[in-house]
Amino acid sequence: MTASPSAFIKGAGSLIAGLGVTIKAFFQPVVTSQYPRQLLNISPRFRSHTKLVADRDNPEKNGCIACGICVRNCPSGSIKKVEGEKREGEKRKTATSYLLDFTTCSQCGICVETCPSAALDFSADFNLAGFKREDFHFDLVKEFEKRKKTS
Amino acid sequence: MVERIKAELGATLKETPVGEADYRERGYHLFAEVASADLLNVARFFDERGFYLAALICVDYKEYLELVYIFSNHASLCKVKITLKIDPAKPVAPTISTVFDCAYWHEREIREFFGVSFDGHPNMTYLFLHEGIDFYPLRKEKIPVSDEDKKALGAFRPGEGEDTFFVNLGPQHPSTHGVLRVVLKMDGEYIEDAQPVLGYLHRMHEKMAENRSYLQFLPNTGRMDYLGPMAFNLGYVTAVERLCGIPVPDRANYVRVILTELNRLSSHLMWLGAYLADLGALTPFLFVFDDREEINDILEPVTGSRLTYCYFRFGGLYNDVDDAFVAGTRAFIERLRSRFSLYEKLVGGNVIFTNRTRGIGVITKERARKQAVSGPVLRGAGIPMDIRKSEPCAAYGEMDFDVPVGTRGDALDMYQVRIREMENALNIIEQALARLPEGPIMTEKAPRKLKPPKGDLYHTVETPRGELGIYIVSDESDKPYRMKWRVPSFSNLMIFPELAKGNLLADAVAILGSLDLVIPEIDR
Amino acid sequence: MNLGEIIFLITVVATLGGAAMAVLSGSIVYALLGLVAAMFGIAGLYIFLNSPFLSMMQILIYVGAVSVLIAFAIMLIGPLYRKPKEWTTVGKFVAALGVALVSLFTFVRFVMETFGDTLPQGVPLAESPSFKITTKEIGRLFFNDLVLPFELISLLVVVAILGAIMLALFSRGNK
Amino acid sequence: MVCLGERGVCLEKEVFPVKFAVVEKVLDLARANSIWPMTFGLACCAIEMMSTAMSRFDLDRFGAGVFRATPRQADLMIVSGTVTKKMAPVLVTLYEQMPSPKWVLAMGNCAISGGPFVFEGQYNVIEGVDLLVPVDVYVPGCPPRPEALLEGFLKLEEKITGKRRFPGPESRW
Amino acid sequence: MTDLLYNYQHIYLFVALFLLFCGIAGVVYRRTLIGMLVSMELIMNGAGLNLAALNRFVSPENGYGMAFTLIIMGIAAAESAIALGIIMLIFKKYRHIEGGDLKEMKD
Amino acid sequence: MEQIGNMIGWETVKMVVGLVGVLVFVVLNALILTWAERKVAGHMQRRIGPKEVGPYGLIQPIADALKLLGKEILTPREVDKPLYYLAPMIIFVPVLVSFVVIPFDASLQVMDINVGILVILAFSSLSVFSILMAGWGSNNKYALIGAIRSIAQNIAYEIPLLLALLPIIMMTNSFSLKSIVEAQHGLWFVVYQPFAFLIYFIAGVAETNRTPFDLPEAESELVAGYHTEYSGMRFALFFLAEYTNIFIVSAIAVTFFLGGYQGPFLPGIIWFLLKSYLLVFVIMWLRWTYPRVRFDQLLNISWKALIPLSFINLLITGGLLKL
Repeated sequence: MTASPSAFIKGAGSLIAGLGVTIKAFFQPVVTSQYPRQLLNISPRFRSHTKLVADRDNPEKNGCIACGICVRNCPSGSIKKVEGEKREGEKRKTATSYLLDFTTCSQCGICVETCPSAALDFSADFNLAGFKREDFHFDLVKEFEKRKKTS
Repeated sequence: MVERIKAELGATLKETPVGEADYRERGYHLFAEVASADLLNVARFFDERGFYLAALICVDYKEYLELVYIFSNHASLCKVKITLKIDPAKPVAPTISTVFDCAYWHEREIREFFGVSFDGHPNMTYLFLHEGIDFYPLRKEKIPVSDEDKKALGAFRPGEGEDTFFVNLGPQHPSTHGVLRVVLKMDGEYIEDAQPVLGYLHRMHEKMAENRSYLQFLPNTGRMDYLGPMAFNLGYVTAVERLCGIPVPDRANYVRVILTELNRLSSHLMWLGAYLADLGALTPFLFVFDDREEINDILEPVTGSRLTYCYFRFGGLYNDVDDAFVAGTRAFIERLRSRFSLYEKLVGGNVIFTNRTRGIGVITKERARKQAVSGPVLRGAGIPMDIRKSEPCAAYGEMDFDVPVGTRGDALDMYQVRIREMENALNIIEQALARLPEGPIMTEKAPRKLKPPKGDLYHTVETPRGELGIYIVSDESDKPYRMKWRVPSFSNLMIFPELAKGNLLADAVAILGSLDLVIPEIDR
Repeated sequence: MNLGEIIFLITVVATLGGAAMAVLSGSIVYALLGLVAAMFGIAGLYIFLNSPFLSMMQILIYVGAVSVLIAFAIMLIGPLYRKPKEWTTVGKFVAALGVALVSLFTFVRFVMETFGDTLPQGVPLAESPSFKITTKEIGRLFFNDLVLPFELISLLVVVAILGAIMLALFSRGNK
Repeated sequence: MVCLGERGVCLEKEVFPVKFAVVEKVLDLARANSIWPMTFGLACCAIEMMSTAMSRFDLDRFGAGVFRATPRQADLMIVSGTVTKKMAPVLVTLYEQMPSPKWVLAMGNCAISGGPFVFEGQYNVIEGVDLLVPVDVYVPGCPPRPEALLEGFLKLEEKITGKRRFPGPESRW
Repeated sequence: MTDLLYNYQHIYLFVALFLLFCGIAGVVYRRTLIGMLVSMELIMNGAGLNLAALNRFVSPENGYGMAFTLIIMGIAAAESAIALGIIMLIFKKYRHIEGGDLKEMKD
Repeated sequence: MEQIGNMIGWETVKMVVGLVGVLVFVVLNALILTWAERKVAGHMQRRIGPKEVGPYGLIQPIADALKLLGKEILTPREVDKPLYYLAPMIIFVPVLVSFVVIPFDASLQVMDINVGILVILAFSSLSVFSILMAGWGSNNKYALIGAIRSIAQNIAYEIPLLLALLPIIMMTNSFSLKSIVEAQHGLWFVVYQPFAFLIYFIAGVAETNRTPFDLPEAESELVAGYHTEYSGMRFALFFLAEYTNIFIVSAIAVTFFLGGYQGPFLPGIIWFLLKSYLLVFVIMWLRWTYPRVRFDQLLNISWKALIPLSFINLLITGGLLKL
C-alpha cells in the first residue's frame, strides 16, 4: 500500500510463495486414511474400555477375583458393581458380574494398573457408537463368556 | 534477593513476623500473615519492587477463611506468600485490584466461590457461575447465598443502556475456541469495551479435588488443558511428589521431558492452525493437523490415548517407552524441521498475515507484569521468563535451550516466539533423546496410599500457555484439603479487554487468537 | 396493449410506487429501497426514451453510487439510532402535503405564466422516426457545446471529493 | 418412470401417498449424505472432532465436512464435550434455532452422561445432553477416536435412511 | 406508432411532476436528515426525467437534454457525498440526525 | 420504441429460451463449482474431499441441494419480513442480467446490447441492496456488521473495477462485449493491459467476497455474515448467487482480457468455459491459501493502491492511444 517498492515486491513474492505451497500440496498424494475402507493400526496399548482377561492358570474362567479394588479406585465411579462367588475347589472368588458404565469412564487406566490379579486389560474396541446410552453399560463377565464361545 | 526482601518486608510490616520457608518443600521463600489494614501497603510494597501477583487463593479452614497471595518476580526467583485471615461469618477483605490489575478477576472468582466480598472492588458480579447456584461451592460447609448477595452478584447485565451496540462473541462462536463469551461494546466496527463472561465450561475441578484421592484426581489434569495435558500431568505429578518427597528415576524424568515437549509442540501447532483459521486461512489448520497426527502416532503407542493423556504417575511413568518411540521421535524431528520452512512460506512470511498481526495487541512489560500474564505472551512482551529455566522440574535443568523474547509485544511477536519455542522444543527433545538413560521408570519407594504431610505447597511448571501454579493444602488425609489451580489462560485472558479496547472487531479476534486460550483451563 | 406497453406500465407504476414509498414509509431502509425502485423505474423510462446509455448511467450513478452511499450512512448510523420512528404526526403529514401542493401549484403557474406561450407542444413522434442520440453524440456535445458545464461539473465533483475527504479527516480528528 | 437419487429410487405410480413416500426417501438419502455439522466445540472432544474433519480422516468424504458456524444452516449438532448448567440454555437455544430435520450427536462421555465430572455434590454439570435435547447417536469415549466419530456418522446415516452402507464394525473385545 | 402508451410525452412529464411533488413533500415531512436527502434525490430524478423526456419529444435532433441529465447525475452524486459527510459529522456530535432538533450550527 | 415492439416476435422467444438456458446454467454451474471447490480444497489440504457420494463424490452437490430443499422453511422471529424474504430473490437479478450479455460463443449470446458492459456493472450494485436487506432485515448483529462491511467494500472496489475496464473500452471504442471479444482476434488484451487485468482480478475477487477479501461473511469474526439468519432454500440462493458471481467475474475477465471464446481448434464455447473455469480455479486457489485482510487494509488496498494505479494506467492508455 503505502510501502516502498521493494517492500511491495517482497510482499508480492511472499504471496506467490504461499500459492506455491498450496499448489504443491494439490499435486501431492493425499494423507487420508479412509475409515470404513481402510483402518489405521491401532496400537496395542490403546485404551478403550476395559475387558476381563482369562486367569493365568485356567483360561476357561476370568481372572477377576471380585476384590473391589478397582471399584474403590475408579475416579469417576464407572465400575458399578463387581460380584463374585467362590467355586468349589478354588481358593479365590471368581467374578460373576462386572458392571462397567463406559459412559462415565475417563480411560485413565487406574483400574488396570491397580488390579491385583491382572484380570483387567484394555480392549481395542475403538469405534463404538450406538443409539442408546445403555448400549455402553457393559457386563464384562458376560462379554468374556461371549468371547470365549466365539474363539 | 530473598534476604533483602525479607528485611524490607519486615521493616514495612513491623508487628507481624516474616517467616522463611523451605523453598524445596513449600515452593515459596517467605511468608507472612498480615492484617487486613496492612494488605494494601504490602501490595504496594511488592508492586514497587517489580513483583507480580502470581496467584490469589482462598482456603476455607472452617474456623476462618484464609486469603493467600503469592507474589513472584520475573527477574529472579523469589516467591512470597502473604496470608490474610478473615472471619467466615462476615467475610470482607480489602481489594488490591487497584494495585494489581489481575486481582480484579481473582477477587471476583473468590467472591462467587467463597462469598468473600472485597471492599472497593468495582464489579463484584458473577464471572464463572450462573444464578441458579444457591450456595458457595468451595466452602467446606454448605453456605447458602443470600438473596441480597444473589442480586448483587447477578447485577451485570450486558445490553442495558441506551445508544449502545453490543455484540456477543460466543459462547458459540467460531473464533473463541470453545465456549468463551466476550461481550463487546461496539462503536461501529471499533470496540469500546470488552467484558469476558466465563464459566460455560466450569467443570468443578477444584471441588472434585477435595472429593478424590490424589491418584484419582490425576485424569482430571489432562482435561483441564486438553491441548497440553502432559504439562498439566507433569505439574500435578511433580507437585505431589514434592509434597510427599517421592524420588523419581532418571529415565522417567527424561521421558517426561520428551513427552512434555512433544505435547508442547502439538499444542503450539494447534495454536498456529487455530490462529490462522481465525485470520481466515483454513489450509494451515489442516497442515498443522497433519503434524499433530504424526505426534499422535508417536504418543499413542506410549500413552494409549490421543488427547487427554494420563501417563505420568507419582514416582514415575505408566509404562516404558521403546525403541520404536525413539526412532519415531527422531524421524518426526526431521519432518517438523522441514515443515517449518513451509509454514514460513505459507504463514510467517505472508504479507497479509504480517500486516494483520503487526502492531496489534501490544503488551508492554509493565502491563504484562500488572496483569500477570505468563508463557509465550509474557515472552512476546519482552520479558525472558521461563519456568523451565527458573524452576526446572523433571530433567529440564539439564537441558540447554534459550528463551526467545519478542521486541514489540504485538501479535506478530507472539507468533514468532511460539515458532521459536517449537524449534527449541525440538532441540530439547533431541538432547533428551541423546541422553536418555536406561533404568527403571518407576521408583520403588512410592507408597501405595498417598498421605502427604500437613502443609501447603505452591508449585509451578511451564505449560504451553504459561505459568501453571498448583497450590495444595494437605491435612494428612489421602485427599487434598484444598487444591487451587492457577492457570495460565485465565491470567492471559485478563489482559484481553484492555488490548481490545479501541481496536477493530477483526483485530480483537486476532488478539484473542494470539493469546492462545484454552477455555476449560480458564473455567476449571 | 402489447408487451412493450405492459412493461412500460409496470415501470411507471414502479416509479410512482417507489417515490411514494420513499416518502411515506416508516423505516428509513424502506425509504431507501423505495428510492432505489423509483430510480430503477426511471432507468426503465430512459430506455423507453430510446437512450439505453442514459439508463445505464442512471443505474450506475444513482443506484450504484448515491443509494449505496446513503445505505452506508444508514448502516453506520441506524443500529445506534433506533429511537424515533420515521412516522411523525398526522398534522405534519397534512402540512407536508399542503406545502408540496402549494409549491407545486406556484411552480407550475410560474412556468406556465413565464413560458406558457413558448412552451413547445411536442412534435408527434411519427414525424421524427429516427431519434437516435448515441453515446458518441452526447460525448461530442460535452466536448463542443457543453464544455463549460462539463468542466464545471468536473470541478464540482472534485470539490465534493475533497470536501468529503476533509469531513472524514475532521471527524477522525475529533475521535 | 423417473429415477431419482443415486440408488435409482424410482417413481412408478403417480399415486400421491406413494409418491410422497418416495420423495421422502430420496430426500432422506440426500440428507444422510449431506450432514452439515455445526461448529460447536465445547471441550476436549472438540479437538478430536476437528481431527476427524482434518486430512487424516477427512469427514468431507461423506459430504459432512461443511462445518457451518450458524445453527440456521446446520443439520447436526455435535455436542462435543461437557455441558454445564450455564451452557445448557445456550445449547437448547442453538438446537431450537436449527431448522428441522435436525440431529444431535452426543460425542464423548461428558455429553452422554456427564462423564468423569459427575460426583456426589456436583453442582454444574448436566448429566447427559439427552436430558436437554433428543440425542440420535451416542459416541462414547474420553475422547472418542476420530474413527468412532466417523462410525457415529455412519450410524446416523443408518438411522436416517434405514440402511447401512458399509459393513458394520467388528467388535474388538 | 404514436398510439403506443410509451410514446405519450405527458406520461413522462406527469411522472416527473409526481417525483417533484413527492420530493418536496418528503423534505418537509421527513424527520431525519437522511430521509430528507432521499427526498432530494427524488427531486433530482424528476428533473432528469423531465429533461430527457422533453429532449426526446421536443427537440429530437440534438442531445442537450440527455447531456444535462448526465450533469444532474453528477451534481446529485457530489451533493449526496457532501451531505452524507455532514450527516455523519452531525451524528458524531449530537448522536441523532433529526433535522428539527438542530438549532445551533456553530461550533 | 421500435425494438420492444418487435420483441414479441421471435426476439421474445429467443429471450425466454435464453433466460431458461441461463437459469439452467446458473444452477449447473453452482453445482459444479461447489463440488470443485470442495475437491480443490481437499486436495490442497492433502485430503480427498467428497468421495463416498457417487463416483468421485459427483452426486454430492445434488444431495446438498436436495437436502437444502427439504429443510424446514424457517423464519426467525423479529425479522423484518419483507426485507428478509426479498433479499435472496433480489440477489439473483444482477446475476441473471449479467448472463444475458456475456458472449459464450460467437453466436451464443442471449442479447448483444450495445452498452453490454454497463449493464453488468450497473446491475452488480444491486447485490449490495440485497445484502443490505438481508443484513438489516435479519435483526442480527453479525448480519448487520457483515452488511456494513459489504457496502463499504462494494463502494471501494466498484471504482477500480470500472477503471480497469475503461482502457479496454477506450481501445475498442465499444461497450458491446461481443465487439470487444472480436477485437482480440490477434492478441489478447492482457498483453496490452497486464496491470488492468491484475487490478480487475483483485477487485473482482473483492466484489465476489472471496478470501482474502471475504469480510462480509468472515466466519471467524461474523459467524456467517449477512446470511447468518438464513437457512434452507433461502441460504441456498445466496450460495448459488455467490458461486455464479465468481463465474461472472471470471467470465468478464476472460471476455475483456483473455480473448473470450477465441482460440484455435476447439469450438468457442469450450475455450470460453475452459478459460473461465481456469480463473475460477485461481480464485479458489487464493481462497485456500491466504488469510483474510483486515477491514481498513481492505479499503486501503483499494483507495491507496488500486484506484491510483488504475488511474495512471488509464492515463497512459489514453496517451498512447492518442499517439
